[in-house]
Amino acid sequence: MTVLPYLVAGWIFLIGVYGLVTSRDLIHAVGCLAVTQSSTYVLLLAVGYRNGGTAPVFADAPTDSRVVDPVVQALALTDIVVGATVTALLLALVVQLRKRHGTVDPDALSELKG
Amino acid sequence: MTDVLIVVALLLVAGAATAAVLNRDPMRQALVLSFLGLALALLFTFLQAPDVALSQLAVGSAVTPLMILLTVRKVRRRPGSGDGVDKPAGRER
Amino acid sequence: MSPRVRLWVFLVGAAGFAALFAAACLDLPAFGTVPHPYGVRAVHAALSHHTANVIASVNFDLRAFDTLGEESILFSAVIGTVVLLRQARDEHRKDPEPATVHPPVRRFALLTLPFALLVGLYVIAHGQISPGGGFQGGVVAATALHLLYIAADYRALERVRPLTLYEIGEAAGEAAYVITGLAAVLAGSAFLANVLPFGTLATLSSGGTAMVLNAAVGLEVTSGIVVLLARFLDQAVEIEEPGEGGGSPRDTRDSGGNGDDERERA
Amino acid sequence: MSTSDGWLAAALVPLLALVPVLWRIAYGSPGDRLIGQNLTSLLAGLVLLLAAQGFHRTSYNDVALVVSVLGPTGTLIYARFLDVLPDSRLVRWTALVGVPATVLPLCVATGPGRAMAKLLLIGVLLIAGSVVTSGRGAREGVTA
Repeated sequence: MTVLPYLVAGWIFLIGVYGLVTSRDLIHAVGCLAVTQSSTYVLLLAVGYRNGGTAPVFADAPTDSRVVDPVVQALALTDIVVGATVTALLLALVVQLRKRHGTVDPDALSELKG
Repeated sequence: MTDVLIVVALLLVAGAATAAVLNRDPMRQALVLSFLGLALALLFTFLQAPDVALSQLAVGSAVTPLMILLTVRKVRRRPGSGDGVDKPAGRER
Repeated sequence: MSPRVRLWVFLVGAAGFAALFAAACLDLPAFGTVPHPYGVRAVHAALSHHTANVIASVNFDLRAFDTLGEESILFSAVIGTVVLLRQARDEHRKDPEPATVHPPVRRFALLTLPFALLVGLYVIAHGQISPGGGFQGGVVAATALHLLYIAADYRALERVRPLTLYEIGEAAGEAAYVITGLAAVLAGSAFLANVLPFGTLATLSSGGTAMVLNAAVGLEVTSGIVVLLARFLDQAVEIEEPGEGGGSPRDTRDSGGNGDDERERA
Repeated sequence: MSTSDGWLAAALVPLLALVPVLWRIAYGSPGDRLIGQNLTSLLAGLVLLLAAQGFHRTSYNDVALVVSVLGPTGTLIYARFLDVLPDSRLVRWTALVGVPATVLPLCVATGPGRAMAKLLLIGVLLIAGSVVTSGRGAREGVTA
């Protein structure tokens, strides 16, 4: 339990990169990138967790309760939404590539370049 | 008890991530990604981060898969062209 | 690089990463044991500004300048997508065929739509009190709007979704954020400093400028995601490339589900 | 803050039920995958409700509220794209039995008030969403 969350984050990162490397379809590759991204959220939140801590939201908790780290949560929170728009940008690029070159296979695309 | 929940959620997330990568057809991948989004949201709730869970829920389980589905539909509309589609339709049963 | 070589390069890199990462993990403090000095200070700072949700306080008060950067990434990513997905000169629009929707589904969607929008607004508005805020609520509200796509169909969605308005909304959100920051300068403080009265902890009007910035982000994210989804829907449903034959897009679909579907109907 | 292990142990049940659902989503037919998606949001909603009670934080219920709204929306949108919306007795019965079995004890534990109203609302939304998206005959409407 003491290192499992960190190792799971590492595994998600590796499997995501594996998908990116072996992908034959750019849309699939963008999906793999989304998976890779999620590994950072798991790692950040795992680092910020404290045993017996609760969320640093004091609307329904006393202000002296033991809380988990809010800074890493704020980092992960904004990145998730911003990451989604970046995913959209990548998918838009895929649509354009498909229009110009008629394929979404990265290997076929690099052959086109020569 | 919280630890047990966290461990189960971690394993669920790891499994979902693996399945999302190994499903090579983006149409199928989109649904696995949506599952991954929900699993991550559960994990984040157990890690006492409901804010992040909300964010992940909205983005991971709805917006990203939806955009992938729309891109797939756009890209595959032209009939008879070679896409990077490597799973024939009949393989699923 | 051939796929084989690439895979080998990956395997070597992955093995190296795995070894170093595992070594680093074993050296990290055990999961959930160490208090974080910055986290403790952030909690104190948030409480001194009467913001119950410390995460919102970190985002919109302590690190407001950082969030401006994040927001700008979001803004430019949306603009980039809009530019990439605009209708080119050689493409033409065609009306999608109206779909018939099963009455229970339509009734459910029409009943849920206002409620889902309300949930989105609630999540935005309660950002500084309970879990939520502009980033999350914005996405919920934008997704809720697309319930209409199921409830009626795409043309109904287009009618109630004046896209220009959302494009303006997105820019207005970004502008409001910067203006709030500049207003603090005019008030004699630093850029994006929290100059408004802090209010009472855990009420709707607490948190000072955090509340205003939260609303600005909510506006921008809602509009941004609506614009994004609209562009993708346009491309997928309406815009045709010159090489594409006529007919409904559903006929030329080549999805993984097609074969099975035919069999199920047979 | 202290936690109630009983509620958290109860949350483990729907959480573990998600494991076979993942299998179905990853390797099932299109119809199976949609049923899986539907079940996922339903079970996740139940886990979140039970966990919120277990952690003694009513504000966590907001996450469950968003699941109950976005879950059926997601299912219906996917149904539109995959052109299947299968009739599923499994989803219907999980909703009709599982949701009351979760929400009613939670209501008893919370006592009357705003929190209870919210719980009931989430329960109603979860049931309505699941019944509509798994209903008999819904399929024809979507594929037309």
